[in-house]
Formats: sequence, structure tokens, C-alpha cells
Amino acid sequence: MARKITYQQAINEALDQEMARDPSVIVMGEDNAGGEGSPGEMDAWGGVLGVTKGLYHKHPGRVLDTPISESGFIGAAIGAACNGLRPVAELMFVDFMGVCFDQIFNQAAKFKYMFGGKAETPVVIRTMYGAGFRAAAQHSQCLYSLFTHIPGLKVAIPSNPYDAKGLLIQSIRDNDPVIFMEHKVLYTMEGDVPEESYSVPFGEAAVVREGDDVTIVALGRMVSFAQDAAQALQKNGIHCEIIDPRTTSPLDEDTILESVEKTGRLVVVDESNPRCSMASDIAGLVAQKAFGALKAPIEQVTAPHVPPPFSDALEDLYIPNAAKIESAVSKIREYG
Amino acid sequence: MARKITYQQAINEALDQEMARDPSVIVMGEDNAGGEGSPGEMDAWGGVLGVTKGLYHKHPGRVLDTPISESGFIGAAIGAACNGLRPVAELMFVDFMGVCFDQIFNQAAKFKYMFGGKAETPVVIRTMYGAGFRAAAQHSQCLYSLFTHIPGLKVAIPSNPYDAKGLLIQSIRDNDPVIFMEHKVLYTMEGDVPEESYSVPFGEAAVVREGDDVTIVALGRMVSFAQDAAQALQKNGIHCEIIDPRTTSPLDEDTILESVEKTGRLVVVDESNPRCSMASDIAGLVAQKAFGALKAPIEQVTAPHVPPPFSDALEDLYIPNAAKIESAVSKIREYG
Amino acid sequence: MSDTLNRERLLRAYRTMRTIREFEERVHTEFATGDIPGFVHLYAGEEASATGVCMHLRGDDYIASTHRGHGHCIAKGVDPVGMMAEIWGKSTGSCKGKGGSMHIADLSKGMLGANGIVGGGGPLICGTALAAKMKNDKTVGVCFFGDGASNQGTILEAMNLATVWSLPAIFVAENNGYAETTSSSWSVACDNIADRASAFGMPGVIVDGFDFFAVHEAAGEAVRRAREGGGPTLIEVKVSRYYGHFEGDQQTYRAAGEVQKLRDEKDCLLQFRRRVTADGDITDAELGTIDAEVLALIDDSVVRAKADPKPGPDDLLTDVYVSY
Amino acid sequence: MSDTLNRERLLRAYRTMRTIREFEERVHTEFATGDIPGFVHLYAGEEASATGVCMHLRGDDYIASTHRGHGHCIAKGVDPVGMMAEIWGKSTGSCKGKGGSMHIADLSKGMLGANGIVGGGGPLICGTALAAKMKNDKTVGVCFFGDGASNQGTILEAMNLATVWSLPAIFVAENNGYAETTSSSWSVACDNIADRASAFGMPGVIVDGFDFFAVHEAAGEAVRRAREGGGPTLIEVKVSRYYGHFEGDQQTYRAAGEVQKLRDEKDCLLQFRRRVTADGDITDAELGTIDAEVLALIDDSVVRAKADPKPGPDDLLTDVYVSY
Ligand SMILES: Cc1ncc(C[n+]2csc(CCOP(=O)(O)OP(=O)(O)O)c2C)c(N)n1
Ligand SMILES: Cc1ncc(C[n+]2csc(CCOP(=O)(O)OP(=O)(O)O)c2C)c(N)n1
Ligand SMILES: [Mg+2]
Ligand SMILES: [Mg+2]
Repeated sequence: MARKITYQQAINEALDQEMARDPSVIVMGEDNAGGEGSPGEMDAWGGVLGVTKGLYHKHPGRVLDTPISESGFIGAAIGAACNGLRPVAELMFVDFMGVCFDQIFNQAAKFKYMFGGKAETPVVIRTMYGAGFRAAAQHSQCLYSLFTHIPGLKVAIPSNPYDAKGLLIQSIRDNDPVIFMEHKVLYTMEGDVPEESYSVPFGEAAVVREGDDVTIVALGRMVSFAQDAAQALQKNGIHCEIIDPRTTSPLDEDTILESVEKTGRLVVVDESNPRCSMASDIAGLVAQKAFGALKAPIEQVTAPHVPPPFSDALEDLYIPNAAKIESAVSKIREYG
Repeated sequence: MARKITYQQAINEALDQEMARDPSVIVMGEDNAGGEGSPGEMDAWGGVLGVTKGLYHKHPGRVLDTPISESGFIGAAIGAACNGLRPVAELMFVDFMGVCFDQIFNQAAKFKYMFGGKAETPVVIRTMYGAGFRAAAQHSQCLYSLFTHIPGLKVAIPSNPYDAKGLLIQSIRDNDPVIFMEHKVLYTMEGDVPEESYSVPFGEAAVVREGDDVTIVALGRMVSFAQDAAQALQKNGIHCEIIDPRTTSPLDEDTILESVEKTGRLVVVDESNPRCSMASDIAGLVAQKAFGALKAPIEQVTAPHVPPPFSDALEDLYIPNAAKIESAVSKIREYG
Repeated sequence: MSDTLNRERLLRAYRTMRTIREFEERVHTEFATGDIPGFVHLYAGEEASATGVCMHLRGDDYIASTHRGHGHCIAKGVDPVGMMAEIWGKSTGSCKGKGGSMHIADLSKGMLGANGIVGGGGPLICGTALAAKMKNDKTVGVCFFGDGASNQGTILEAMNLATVWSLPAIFVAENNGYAETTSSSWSVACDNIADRASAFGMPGVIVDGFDFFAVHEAAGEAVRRAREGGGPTLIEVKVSRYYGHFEGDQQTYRAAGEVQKLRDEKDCLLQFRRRVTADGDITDAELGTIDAEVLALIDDSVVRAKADPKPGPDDLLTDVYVSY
Repeated sequence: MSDTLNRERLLRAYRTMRTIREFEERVHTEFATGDIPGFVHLYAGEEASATGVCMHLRGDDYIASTHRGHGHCIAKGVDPVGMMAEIWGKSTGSCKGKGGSMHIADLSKGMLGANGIVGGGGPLICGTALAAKMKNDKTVGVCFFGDGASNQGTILEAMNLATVWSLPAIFVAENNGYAETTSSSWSVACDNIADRASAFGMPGVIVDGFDFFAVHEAAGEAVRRAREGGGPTLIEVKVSRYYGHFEGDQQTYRAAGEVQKLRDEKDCLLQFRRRVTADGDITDAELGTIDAEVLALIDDSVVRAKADPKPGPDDLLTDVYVSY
């Protein structure tokens, strides 16, 4: 039965249900319970924003706090995945990937190939990303394009509570290493989420809105901005189709290409910095594989090529928004 | 006066000349001299492939060996750059960036912005990349798209000895952090290189070959493959224009766009894995800013979405080559 | 750079500690009103550490700090008015509002930045110290880090590198008992962080971080040794934080009354005041004057921070590169 | 899993060490012909380390290895024939020719891979050991790493984590005196790598790596403790490599005659032979038989490796994902 719960609750529920279903699933990360060794309460935090709260008492011995040593414990999650567990390790903010990226991209991602197919590494790395918290340059990045670049990794980017639960369950059941990207601003987003367990398959985009005029491909938090923009554009008689890829690796190329075949126009919305981003990735894909259908330039709406600024005045300008999407759509709608 | 020297010699000469010119330039890295603390010869290696050989004795006290702790010494180079030196630190293979990426992308790249403009970090990180050495998945990657994604970094990718020297000199004199990518297969490439010091400016692409039919943008080692392909295609009456961006950040958008305005056709050749790559970056750029000129789909010739394989039989298939470029050009030449 | 604690220097130490305390208490209060954006980590309780160490430093010595950096900034001479504006995200801030609490820096004061990455400062301070050594300018570098950071590879690598290169570097481990909620008695696999010094070939010292004089003495020796070319030292400062990990933290992981007991019995300002007034050299009234001046300064900084303008749209794209 | 060294086990130890030696000497010779692609790092000289440790391990215990991994592989039971084919890049190789010398792995034997990243194995072995602990299957994990790697943050973090989580893990530091050209006496800031054990709350032991019996004894104790839930140990094995860092290395950083002296005076095979034949339990002839069998095996492996087919075009794109 669907009820309204938050994105954060959906993630907690996915972890809870998978832990109940499969004893090999464990959860680890800095303060994922919280309070280890301390005189007060255990499960004091459940992660820095409380996402894993409660799992510690429900699944005794299976929620592990860690020292601050991301290479150490993310690597341990990977090693444990090679030895029969299905660890879900939390990299608190994706911005911290620089201290542990090797274990992810040279170890987990490459084992299967380097070992001639004879390895499986079913690890999930959950991580928070995105701007909007006034958390400045080292706590606000997206960085999923870095993971998407790496063969051997899968990357999931849920844009709503329903997908958050279903994609996380799929991530845990998946036999390849998965990077699971949680937008910190979306944690409070509410949506219909079935109580029962379900999974959202990888590589299947959601067509969030149908329309004939312009295709908007949007990722993560950008999906709701695209919806706002589409709503407004509708009033001007412009009908947008919105596609949420849900996973960037694998990427559902077909759904994107089919939509552009229909509309002939594409705007890609990606909160990342622009260079070598998912915005350019999808633009490049369409410029290659749906060129014949294109009637206008492919617009990319992204953050600028600058680090995320601290001040709200600047951060609000930094993040793509509905107005920028609208103007990109209008621009190519009027083209030619 | 120009003489023929190798790409490797050109790099050595650039370092030598800059060290002679500016006492604040220092060189550091694992075995960059070689033999530290050992009973035999000092400067025993000059780097794993001998690129820095000889500098140790020419510039006493300014070529430092390091322990194997890339975060430690790359970070130290960055800190030293904040305190008046111009360090050139070697990350032996770019594949090792995962153990020290934080210092590069969260520290060096962001200081200036985070500190409100009041910092300069003139550090150069030299690193080897690319396949062809049968060095397998952890010693053959390109990864420059990861650096190009990051605002605050500059990325230079010389394709020949002349540019290697000139871009490295520019990198050292530059006041921003620079990632300097050396293709290991190119070390033995010979070319005309003036003895005197000169710099190749950043953000200025080279038009390596002129032609009216198809634009080929190629990076690093791929430039010579593009030349081979263009040579062959010429015989079929297809005239390719080849552009070597030389730096991916900043990127000389104008030269690329002007060429496509002329040819209407684009092939991007990038040795990287395809997703969120420079190939897609440039394709996306052109699909946005030169759409009106495009007569055919934009083709991307890249490695496949798999880690670099070890066996020569596989690695030769993995690396883009002239034949693949030719067929991509032919395909879009015939389009429409 | 005499490190004899004469009257003038004692008053300066007190003023620094009091400024940090007042700054942090005030940020705490203002944060509660919802006015301050982002993640804010307060240093209150640990004042003697930053102060006792930085009293030995010249303007051109460098320090690298942490997410909990306000105290280090103030002790190293960064202007509290600019800091307060920075925390409010104003264009008049130390970093023009682009950095915020976790990134306050002032290279002109030898302050290489607070750091949002735990352990990030270790390698960086090796770098400033390397430059100092190569320039032979007799400056030193100090890396402040927490008990949590003491388990991070970057810090451990940096300590090894500092000894191998014989750098004028001092590693100050501020062990406040917790990394977020996690006890250092659990996360640090040995008894004391200082025990790690021998693994990296340097002297290790433990000091009571509530006792300004103890910190000052240990730091003095380490700084002297570093300046003289004697290489690095690890100092573990055992201390506590009075507030949560960041503002908003409910702190259920702490023992009941833990902080109150420390405030009552060990507080660095109280101890300092008791000792210097008992010695008779300095009067309560003198310290009271400093208290009032500091209060006025911080009041003023808040008034200004609130009134100052935010950065404008043009500021978004500047300051990324020197040239591009 | 008795670790008493009875006849059968002694013969097995000898066979393992001899197989590693023969394998490496043969790769050395073949490399010189130009036939073998890529970077190849030989383990010759260090045989007693891998063998002395792995003699204590069950098939389902895990080891994590290094770029210098052939010896660890053989000692853990990986098939030398598949290994040789792998080094030649053939489809019959341990990794179908996709990994090469630096990535030989066989998870069915508990061999988690050679590793091209220095220090990469430390965190991974914490992981297999964590899984062992959670499954309570009494297995252990062993991380082999070099003196150079002992300065890498990943290894240091892993040692801390292993103690904090009380994991059944053993850290074997193979100190062969050099990381590439760089002396461990320079790069390791303390006297012995084993001295780092106390910094991470575990016992540290130093053993002579030319002496199989010494390694065997120290490893036995560490493995026993780990299996019984007593947590991790750091063993420093002092040893040397007989060849260059990789094939092609001119080794001008070494002292003249350094290796020859070790070969003559300390070689693990010679010492072993002398000791077991002196004890009278085992004859020279028996060892000679093993030598001949090993030689035949390695000969055969080379013949096959040369003749075996390379992977085909279809293999390029497979084995990246379980499903995609
Ligand atoms: C690399 C990295 N990992 C994790 C974090 C999140 N984080 C910020 S502060 C903190 C705790 C730090 O503890 P400690 O070093 O003891 O310093 P304290 O907060 O006690 O001053 C953590 C885990 C981070 N900022 N960077
Ligand atoms: C992270 C990383 N840095 C550097 C290298 C290059 N490299 C390969 S082996 C090696 C030396 C390793 O020395 P040690 O750990 O002592 O092992 P040994 O070679 O002596 O067995 C280096 C620097 C690497 N492969 N990975
Ligand atoms: Mg702490
Ligand atoms: Mg070694």
C-alpha cells in the first residue's frame, strides 16, 4: 500500500527491509549508528542526517560505526562483498570521494574484468550530493559524472521517494558495485511509496511527463525543477516531455532517443559542473544517435564552471532552476 | 634552433630550463631522482621511465624523492605552492589519482574560490596516462575527463614533443594548478623542438591539418592516429581538418566551432572510456553551439566502456586507431 | 619571538582565548535564531589549544586548520569582524562570502584555511614547511587536527613525510573525545594519539588542553625544535568541546552533565584567570576590561555582519582562476 | 590445520618455495627474450615469506597481494600453469589474459588478487576479515605489503580499522629494503615497520625473511590469535629481492655484490635444505626429486603458455558487469 513518506524515510525503509530479508546485508559508515564507545546513547545519530536511524537496534550487530578512514572502511566493504556479504557503505558526502576513490574505481569496479570474470563485488556505496544546504565547495558537489565515467560501476540517482526505495533495493540485490546518490535537499521530499518491498530496475528511465515539443532530460533534484518549468511552459502552449534516467550507468538510451525522435528538441538539466558532465554525455549521445531528428541545438542547463559557493546569494544563482530551464526550452523552441 | 628530440627529452628539457630560470621551481615524486637512502647511485632512475633523469645533479637539492604516499606529497606540493614555491609533483601513473584526488580537487582546485580570490596555487602535477604498454587496468587509463570536470584545475594534454615542452613551461609559469598529462607511448616520439625556452599558451588549439569536409578533434596520442586516418582518407578525396585542443581546460571552443562551421561534420577521438568523456564534452559543445552548421551526426571514437585489458590481443582492440577513425569519418561523410 | 610569558603576553593570551569564546558563544546564539546558514562547528572549550600553540608563531608561520576552525583563525590573527561576516555569507567576509565557516582562510596571516575535509591539512602543512625549509626562512607549519582525523590516512602519511623530509612541522592533535558521536577511545586503536609519534619517528607529547600553560610550554618546545631544524613533533591536546559536533546536534551520545562539569572544573579561561590573578601580576579588573572590549568587538562584528551586503551576481563567476 | 612441521609439511613447504623460485627465474629468462608483455615484478628471494605465512592458511582464508604477487599466488594454491598463461596474456590464463602479472587472482583459492595499487590490499583484507567475523567461520585474512606500502595511508588506515573492529587479520610487511629505488631506511620514518604496530594497538613482530622457520613460527602465532578472536598482528619480514624492481631495472641504486652475497649466505632454499637434511629427516635426494618435478611443471607451463591461444575479439567486452 502506498502512503506518503519522505525520500529519507524511503531510504531507511529500503535498508530495513533488505536487512530483514537477507542476513548478508550490513550497513556501515561514520556514525551510521552513532555513539560507538561514547558514554551516552547508541544509535545517537543514525548517520549525520539520521537516514540510518533505528536500523542499529532493529538489526543487532549489522550496523557498524567506523573510524574516519574512508579508504579503510569503503575498501573493507568491497573486500567483504568479495567474501559473501552485501555491504551498504556510506560515504557521508560524495565530496569526500577523493580520499577513497581508488578502492572504488580501481578495485571494486575492475575486479570482475581484471580477474577474467571470476569475481563479484555486490557492494553499495550510498552517498549524499548536491547543493542547496549552504554547505560550500567541499560539501555540495554532484560528481556522479566521475563515477559514470568508470566502467564496472553502476550509478543510481533517485529523484523522488518511490525511486529512492526501489532503486536502493535494486542496488542491494544487484551483483555489481553501485554508487547510490542521495540529494540532501530531497530528503524531506514526500511522495507515495508502497510499504511492501519492490525494486526499480536499472537502465530504465521514467517518462515523468509526456509532451511533443521538447524533450527535457533531468537528473535527481533537477527533475522537479523540470516539472515546474514544464508546467509554466504548458501555459504558453509548449508541451515538454520529461525523462528521468534514474540510473546514469547503465543509461536507458532508447527512451531518450525515442523521445527526441518525437520532439526533435532536447534540453539536458544536470546540477553538476558542465565539463565532461552527464549533460554533455547525453547531449553527445543524442547528437550521435538521434541527429536526424534534431530540429534545434541541444541545450545544457548546468551549474557554471565554478566550485559551489557558500553564500545563499551565490548558491541560489549557482544551482540550475526552473527559470533557466524555461528559457532554454523557449530558446530552442523558437529555433530555426 | 629546432632539433629533433623525443617527447620525453622535451619534458626533461622544459623542467631543466624552468629550474634554471626560476629557483622556486622544484621537482618531486617517487624515485624522481631515485636511490634515496640506498647504497648505490643517486639519480638512479630519474622517475620510473627516466623522464626526470639528470635534473638531480643539475639542480642540487631541488629534486626530491618521496615515500609512497601520494596524498602526502601531492598535498605537500600544493601547500608549498601556497608558500612561494612552484612545485612540479609527479603522480607516477594517473591511475593512482584515487589515493590523492582530494588534495587535487578539493584543496588545490578550490582554494582560490573558497578563499575569496585571496590564494594562488601554482602547482603542476605531471602524470603518465594511456594504454599501449600492456600495463592492464590499473596502469593504462586516461582519466583526464575527471580533472576537466573540476572547476579550478587546468588540464594540458600534449600530443607531440614541441607541445610537450611548450605546454610544460606554460604549466610551470601558470599561476593556477595544472594537471599535465604525458602519454607513455609518446615518450619515444621524435619531433622538432627549439632549444630555447618557449611556452605554448593554454586554451589555444592547434589546427594540425586543414580540410573542408570533416573536422576531427583528437587528443594526445590520438592526434597522430587522426593524421594517419586523414592521410588515407585524402586518397578517397575526403579532406579532414584535424584539431588538437592541447588543453581541455581551458578549451579553445572557438577553433573547434569555426572548423565545424566550415565542415559541418565532426568526429571526436578520445582514448578514454566513453561516458562523460572529452569526446562527449566536445560533442555536446558542438551540438549546442554549432548546431546550425551540422550536416551529420557527431561521431565519437573512444575506447569501449570496459577497463583496459592486459593481453595485447585485447588492448590493441581497445585503443582507438586510424581504421576506426576512418570509418567514423566515412560514415558521416556519406550521411544524408 | 620570546616565549617567556610576561604580563603583556599573558594579557594577549587571555584576550585571544576570550575572543574565541565570545565569538563562539555568540555564533551559537545567533545560529539558534536561524540566521546563520550552513554547517557550523564551534571551538568553545578548546581555546587554550589554539592560543597556547599560536602564541609561538610568527605572522609568516603557517597553520592548517579543520572544520572547527574559528579558534585557530582568531589565534593566528585573522580579523574576527571579517570572520563573522564570512559566517553570514557577506561580501565583506574574509572570503567574500564564498567560503563560509568551514573555509575561512587568510594567507596574509599564515592561515591556510579551515578545511571541510577531515585530515586535509596534514599534507598541506608539510608543503608550507617544505617551502620554509627550502627558503630557509626559519618559519614553521602547524597542522591542527582532531582525534577523528588521527585515523585518516592523509594525517598518517603527512607525519611520516614530515620526518622523512625533516620538516619544520608540528602536528597538534586536538583530542576532544569525539569525532561527531564516536568516541576517540573507540576509534583510535592505541591508548593515546601521541603514542603514534614513535611510529613516525618524532617525539610525542600529551598535554592537558584546558591548561593554557601546559599547551604553551609543550608547543614552545616543539616550535623551537622545528625552527632549529630538529624536525617535527606530535602534540596531543586532551580537551573537550562545549557544544555539539555542529550546531543542531542533540548530543545524546554524551554523558549527562559531562560538559557542565568541565565548564565548572576545568574551563581554560577560569583556570587561567585564577592562576594569573593569584600570582598577583594581573588583576581581575584588567581581565574584566578585556572581557568588555572583546564583547564590544564581537557585538560590533555581529551588527556589521547582519548589515553588510551579500555578494552580487557578478561574484559568482570570479575567483576561480588567476587567468583562464 | 596443525602447524607442526612434520615431514609431509616440510616437503610441501620446500615444494612451494622451489616452485616460486623456479617460476620467477623462468619468467626472468623469458622476459629477457622480449616475449612477455607489460610490467613484471619478481618475488625471487622472498619465497620463505609467502610460504611461511600461507602454510597456516585454509583454502577459504583470504590473502591480498601486491604488484609482486606471483609468490603469494603460488603459496596460496593458485595454479602455476594458469598463472604463466596469464603472464603471457593468453585466454587460458588465471584471468583469461585480462589481468596480467599485476592482477592474478583466484577467489576460489582465497587469493583476492595481486594489486597494481601500492597499499590497495589493506582495506580489502579488512573486508574479507569482517565478513569472516560476521559469518563466524573462523577464517582469517592476510594482507601482504611492502616497505614502500607501509607509508601509504590505506595500509595505515587498515591497521587502525582492523584493531578497532577486532578483525581476524594479519598484516605482513615484506621489507625487502627498497621501494623501487628508494631505501626503506629512508622512507620509513621509524626504525622498523613493526614499530608501527603499537600505534595501531596490535602486536608487532620482526622476523628474518630468509628463514622459513622463523616466518612460519611468527605467522603461526598470529594466525592462531586471529582465528581465536584475538585480533590483528603486524609481522615485519626482513628480506630482499633478487631481481630488480621490475624486469628491465638496472639496479644501480644497490650496492655492488649485494644480491650475490645474500644468495650465497642467506638464501631461503639453501638454508632450508641445509637444516632439514642436517636434521636427517629428509634427504637431499628427496628434495632433488621435488626440484625435478617443479622444473618439469614450470617447463610445461611455459610451453603451454606459449602455445595457448590469445583471447578473441569477443572477449574485449565481456566480464565488466554481472548484468548491465
Ligand atoms: C574526509 C572526511 N570524512 C568525513 C567528514 C565528516 N566529518 C566532518 S567533521 C567529522 C568529525 C571529525 O572529528 P575530529 O577529527 O575528532 O574533530 P572534531 O570535530 O572533534 O573537532 C566528520 C566525520 C569530512 N568532513 N571529511
Ligand atoms: C598508489 C601507487 N603508487 C605508486 C605505485 C608505483 N609503484 C609500484 S611498486 C612500487 C614500489 C613498492 O615498494 P614496496 O611496497 O616496498 O614493494 P616491493 O616492490 O619492494 O615489493 C611503486 C612506487 C603504485 N603502483 N601505486
Ligand atoms: Mg574530535
Ligand atoms: Mg620493498
